[in-house]
Amino acid sequence: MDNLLRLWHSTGLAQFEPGQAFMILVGIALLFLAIRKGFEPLLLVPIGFGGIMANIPGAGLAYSAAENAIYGGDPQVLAQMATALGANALESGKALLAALSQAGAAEHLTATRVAEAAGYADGMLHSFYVVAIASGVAPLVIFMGVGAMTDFGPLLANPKTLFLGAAAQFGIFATVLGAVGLTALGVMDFSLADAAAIGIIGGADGPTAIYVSSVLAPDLLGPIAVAAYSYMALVPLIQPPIMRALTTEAERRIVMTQLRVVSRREKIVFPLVLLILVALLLPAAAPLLGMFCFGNLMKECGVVGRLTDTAQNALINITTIFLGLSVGSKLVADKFLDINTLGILALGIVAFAIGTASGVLIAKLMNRFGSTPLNPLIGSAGVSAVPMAARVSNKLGLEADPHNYLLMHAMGPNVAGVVGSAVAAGVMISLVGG
Amino acid sequence: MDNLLRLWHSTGLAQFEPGQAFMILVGIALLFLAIRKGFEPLLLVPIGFGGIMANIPGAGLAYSAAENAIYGGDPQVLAQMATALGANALESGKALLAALSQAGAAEHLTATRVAEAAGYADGMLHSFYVVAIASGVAPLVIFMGVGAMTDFGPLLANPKTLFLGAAAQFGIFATVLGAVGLTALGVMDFSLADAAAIGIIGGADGPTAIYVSSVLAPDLLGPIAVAAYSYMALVPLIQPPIMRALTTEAERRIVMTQLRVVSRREKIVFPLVLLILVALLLPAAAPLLGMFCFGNLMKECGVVGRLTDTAQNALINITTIFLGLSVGSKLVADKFLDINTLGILALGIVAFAIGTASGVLIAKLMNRFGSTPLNPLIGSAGVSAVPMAARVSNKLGLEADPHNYLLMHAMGPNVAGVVGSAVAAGVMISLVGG
Amino acid sequence: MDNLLRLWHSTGLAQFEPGQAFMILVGIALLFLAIRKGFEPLLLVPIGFGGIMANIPGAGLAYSAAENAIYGGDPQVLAQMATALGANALESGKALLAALSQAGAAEHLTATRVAEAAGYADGMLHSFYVVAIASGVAPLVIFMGVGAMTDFGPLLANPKTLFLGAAAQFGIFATVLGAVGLTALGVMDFSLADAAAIGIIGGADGPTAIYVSSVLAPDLLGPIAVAAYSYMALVPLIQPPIMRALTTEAERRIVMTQLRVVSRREKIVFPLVLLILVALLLPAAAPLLGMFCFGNLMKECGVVGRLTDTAQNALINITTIFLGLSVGSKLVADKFLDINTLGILALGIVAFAIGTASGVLIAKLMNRFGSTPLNPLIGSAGVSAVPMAARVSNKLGLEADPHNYLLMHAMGPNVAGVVGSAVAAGVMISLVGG
Amino acid sequence: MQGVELMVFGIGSVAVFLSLLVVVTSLTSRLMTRYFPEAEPLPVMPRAQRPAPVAGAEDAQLTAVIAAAIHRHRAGKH
Amino acid sequence: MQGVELMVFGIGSVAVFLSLLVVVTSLTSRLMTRYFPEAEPLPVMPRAQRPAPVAGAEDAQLTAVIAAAIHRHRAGKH
Amino acid sequence: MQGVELMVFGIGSVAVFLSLLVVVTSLTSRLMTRYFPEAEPLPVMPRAQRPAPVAGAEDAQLTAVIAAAIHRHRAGKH
Ligand code: NA
Ligand code: NA
Ligand code: NA
Repeated sequence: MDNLLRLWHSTGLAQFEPGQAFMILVGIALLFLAIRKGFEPLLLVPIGFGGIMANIPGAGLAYSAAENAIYGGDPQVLAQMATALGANALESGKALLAALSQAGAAEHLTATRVAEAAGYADGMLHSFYVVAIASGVAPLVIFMGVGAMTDFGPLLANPKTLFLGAAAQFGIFATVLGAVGLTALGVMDFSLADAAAIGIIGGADGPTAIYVSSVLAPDLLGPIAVAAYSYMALVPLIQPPIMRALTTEAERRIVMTQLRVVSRREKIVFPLVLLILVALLLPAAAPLLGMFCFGNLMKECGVVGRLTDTAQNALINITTIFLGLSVGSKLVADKFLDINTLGILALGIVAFAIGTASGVLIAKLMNRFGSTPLNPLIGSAGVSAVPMAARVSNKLGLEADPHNYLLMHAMGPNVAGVVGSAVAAGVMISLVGG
Repeated sequence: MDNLLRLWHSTGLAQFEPGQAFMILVGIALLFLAIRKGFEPLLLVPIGFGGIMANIPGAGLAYSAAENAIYGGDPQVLAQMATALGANALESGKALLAALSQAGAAEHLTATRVAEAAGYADGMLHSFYVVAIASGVAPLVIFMGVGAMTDFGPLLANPKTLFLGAAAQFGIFATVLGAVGLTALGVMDFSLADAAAIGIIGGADGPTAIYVSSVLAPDLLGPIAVAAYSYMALVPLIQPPIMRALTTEAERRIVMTQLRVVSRREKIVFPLVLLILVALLLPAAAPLLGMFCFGNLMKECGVVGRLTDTAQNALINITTIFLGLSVGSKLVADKFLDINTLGILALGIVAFAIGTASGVLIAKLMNRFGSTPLNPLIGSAGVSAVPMAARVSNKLGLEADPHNYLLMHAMGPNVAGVVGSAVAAGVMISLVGG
Repeated sequence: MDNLLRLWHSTGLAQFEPGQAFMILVGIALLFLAIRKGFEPLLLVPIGFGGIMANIPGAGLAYSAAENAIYGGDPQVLAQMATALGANALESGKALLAALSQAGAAEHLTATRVAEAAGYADGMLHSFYVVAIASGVAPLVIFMGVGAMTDFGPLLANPKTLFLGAAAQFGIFATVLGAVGLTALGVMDFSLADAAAIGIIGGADGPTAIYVSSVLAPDLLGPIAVAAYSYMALVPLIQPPIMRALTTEAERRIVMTQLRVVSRREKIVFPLVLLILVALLLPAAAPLLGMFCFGNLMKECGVVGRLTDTAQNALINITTIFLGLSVGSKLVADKFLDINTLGILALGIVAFAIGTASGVLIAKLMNRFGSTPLNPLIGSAGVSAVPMAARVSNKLGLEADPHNYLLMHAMGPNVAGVVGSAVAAGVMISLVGG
Repeated sequence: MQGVELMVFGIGSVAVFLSLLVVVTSLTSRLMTRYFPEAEPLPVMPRAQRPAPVAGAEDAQLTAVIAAAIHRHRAGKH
Repeated sequence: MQGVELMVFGIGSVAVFLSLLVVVTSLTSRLMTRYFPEAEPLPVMPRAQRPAPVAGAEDAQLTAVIAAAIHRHRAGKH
Repeated sequence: MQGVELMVFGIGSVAVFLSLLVVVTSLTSRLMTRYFPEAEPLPVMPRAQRPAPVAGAEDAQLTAVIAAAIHRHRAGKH
């Protein structure tokens, strides 16, 4: 009988909490969107599945050994943990969790040793998170792979499209202001670092968003990553109304001059030029843009095909699997279900919309005052979300004039948007994180 | 002269012990079986080679820094290690090794620092073991890859074959009883956790066996893994006599009705259904079955082909190499050569035989009382050992009737056996490990 | 205004030092050689790029958290670091760095915790270095991949070519003597361990050189790796004059007898024979030669094609990327720009030249006293640098006689050179490192 | 907990779990075939997920390899 | 530093950086097309970089696969 | 241990080791060719080791690619 009870208490049914059930439904919803609707499946399938696993009651897959010990609830262990954390031995689990999250490195280590001695271990997803994201390595490796897949040809043929990549980052900074404002109004409660991390959602670049929030606001990483990838998938729905509202039919019909051929050498030199500019001006962006430029140089130099191939395939795929599961670990109910999550989701879409609008408006300005015609529709591609945003520009161009192919023209601002949001990330980290 | 002596003492010849020579022969025998006889070569080649490397005298590849320091035998270092471990400074190396293996986390760390300060380092294979197995990650990644290669179609077409996958796990639990019994009789000396880990050999599933023994009985991991993979390779020898003995010629000729076509959607939903059942009932099986279901969902959902391909190839292959070498590190003479190893090998084959018999007998029962005909030969496939066991069922079916192809029918219980032993593993961990 | 200043101070321009600018130029020069001249691009592209990233001022990518804290220069943090290191609180940054590099494990850990508490983190390249090289794992994995690509057929057909592989290692030991001599003369300042690591450059084998210097002289790893790969690339320039000077036209025309066919089984048994000889005689070479033999056995046994393929492709490529970037981290100005670097570069080329000459001379000797004709040109291939050195032998043979193809004959000494320098590495580590 | 108990509870749990799985799976299959027959095609992974920039190069290389192989094949060497 | 300042300095820095990149990139492109036109061919990665020992085996296997595929193709199954 | 000694013992050890390897290898080769001539074929890795469930899909895809390539090839574009 005793054993039956023990078995029953070890089941999930006996330990389920409503939040966990809700988050498992959220995970299933993400999988549905990814599989049926094709929303960024490469990331949302692992994130969604990781989110479900993180919320399995009693398994503690998303918790560290110390957290698992506190959730375990054995009074003796709790007392020892409290001593290790310098807290009152009679405090509740919740208070201990708070003490743990604010403990210094030394106390944290002591508490972890107590937990391990009592037989508790890091959950699987927590281990993945520590190795892949807390170390910063997974987003950087993915950025290297993205670099190895990026063709800067269209951008080099028309460098002015970099301005569009800059303009679209306005969404990032406007959102920071929004987050700070909401906090000032008492609606939400975000620190400046939180606000900066949330703003990066507007960069429409998954690895950049994850990297910045792992540095500035690890607690918000779950909602930020989910928002970034979801809105990137929603680009074909979010952008067109804004683009149509801000442009006239005549503007959408503007035919752009064909791009010149860019030589191999220019493509080889570009990542080095970009890296050196980063070295001179923005060291805080060096990890992200350095790895990006490294991937791109490997691709363009043509002498390390083996490495390029691996960076584009096996390495980025392996990293994507563990990055996705690690992000999923942040969808654990007691960290994700928070009023701030709603705020992040709302601010994220505002950031996207402002970025799209800024890109289009600056493109209009450049068309008015520039010497060569520039179709404002390609401005929206500056938010990045490669290559979806460029395809949206192309589609709206074809709607206005069935012979007006904008795809290659939009690829310039599109990859400029990747560079732009990595630059914005560096600025954020150097202004806020220092 | 002094230098010549130093050189001589550093050679393996001067340090060889009989146990090491014997274990090198065991390693060569494993390689022979793998290469010439085709015994599970993907695992037994790395395990055999790792076993040879682990037993190179003086190299200490399978030992931690602290163990290497003790084997080094420098009296000053030994004294320091003894102090660090709270042992008597005059104790022998053997006593110090025992003290080390029972030391708490803090003492272990101090001893390791002493060893490192004296210039000793972790052996290569020991490092692989820590990263791949002690962390639990390698068996889980392999399970993800196995999931990404598994087709649940035959099981979904005939869900009742899950009962056969359950029946074959009886070998696991019967063997636990055997191990406990042998200990009670004083023949062997196994704890309950040891017994549980040994029983899992009967699950005929390599990564599950390694995972469970890394959690419950790390000291026995070497023999358990070797037994599991060897017996899996021996399935075509072990199973047929048992199957023939328990079935009549008429039963072996039973023709089964053709399997219905299973839709894509059913295949997508199945891993989620299984995961949620695990979440509700058996959280302790969540890491193993979670990763398995994740791999299977990636395969079936059809929208993350890049990731599936990597999970099936580069990632599982890399992990297999290091998993095999890590298991090999447990073949080091002074840990492997033990009377318990013989016990494990004997119990393992008993577990296999009982599992096979239970599968066949339950299949006979289901045939007798079920509405549709069921050939008892497919019951033995419930032990897993995918796809070898299913092929054995097919072969015996063809022997009885040259037109009776059982392969697809046997794939149902075969993959059910994988799920079944992962469930059994979860039950073990939650009952014994808690 | 204050913010503008802060932004300015965070730029690289405000922090640039001449050494960093110079090293960035060195990195660009390495990239130029790799991309335009085809100098070992698989390694020199990552090394060169890593070198540039390591010298980005203010980014601290190549430094540990503790080093970054000291370079950060906050007086309060510096005082805390000084206390942690047991140094005088008023000491300069330079003195603290010296104290840090000589601190014991415990003080180092305390200093690291102080730095982390102050918000400093390990630089990206430093993290790569710790995981890939300090652990010893990356060179070993690359050696496994090289083993999986090596065909010992030509060597087995003519085992005497192993003598040539031995002869060419004379360069290694002669260079050690040179380094010790230069130190005795007061020109340079190398310890015996440093000298041993420098000598290995003469082995013309990148992973071996990196492995040995990670064990014996981590501070010199940058210049040693750069020298090793650069000179390997320069083999077609360095070797021919030496080969021509030491051989007569008649010798260069010697036609060698065709190689016998080597059976599959001999190829399978060879890595095991080599491993057992290592086990008996030279345990210190066990990691390097063990992994090499393992890779070769996987290739030759023919039953683990999946694993061989991964070892030859995805795994070695991933490892090469991170190994290269990690080596690049050692090109950081304040560690690389040192008079010793010039000494290493000079000694390295001497080692190469002596190795080449020894190989040719011993080949002449073997030709004089042996029963079968032996073209002395294949002696130079004994330095390894596979397959470049063998191609050089072939080219000079064809120059002397347009029908004298030496390529297959030179592959014997060439792979013997790989084994030879791994043996030499083991000897060094066991004589010096013990 | 001793051996016999472990065996009883162990095999019992496995049997209960897998029986439940049989029930749930059968139910799901029946529900799916009735209410969600496979009408709408699932979105298949677009080729664009493979790295677009190199696709051209790969195709060209593959075609060249294949052309060469066909040539050798026709030449009757195999 | 508060929100407005962060926005002003942030978007300003991004604009300055990318403007500089426009200038430098345009200059580099002009310099390269004038002084280093693409005359000498760049060294292309030699096939030998792929593991030489297995190349033969792979080719043979590929040819076999292709031959089989062609056969099936001709047999009109597809 | 000083430089000269390190050189003498070093090159000596390398020479001894590789000489022994020459002897042992020659012996092994002779023994193998005499007593274990390559009669029985070694087990070659079965294709089944590659993930079986996807093989069909891959084949189909490969065939499609090849068919397309052949088509392009015949169309004379290359
Ligand atoms: Na962007
Ligand atoms: Na099983
Ligand atoms: Na060499």
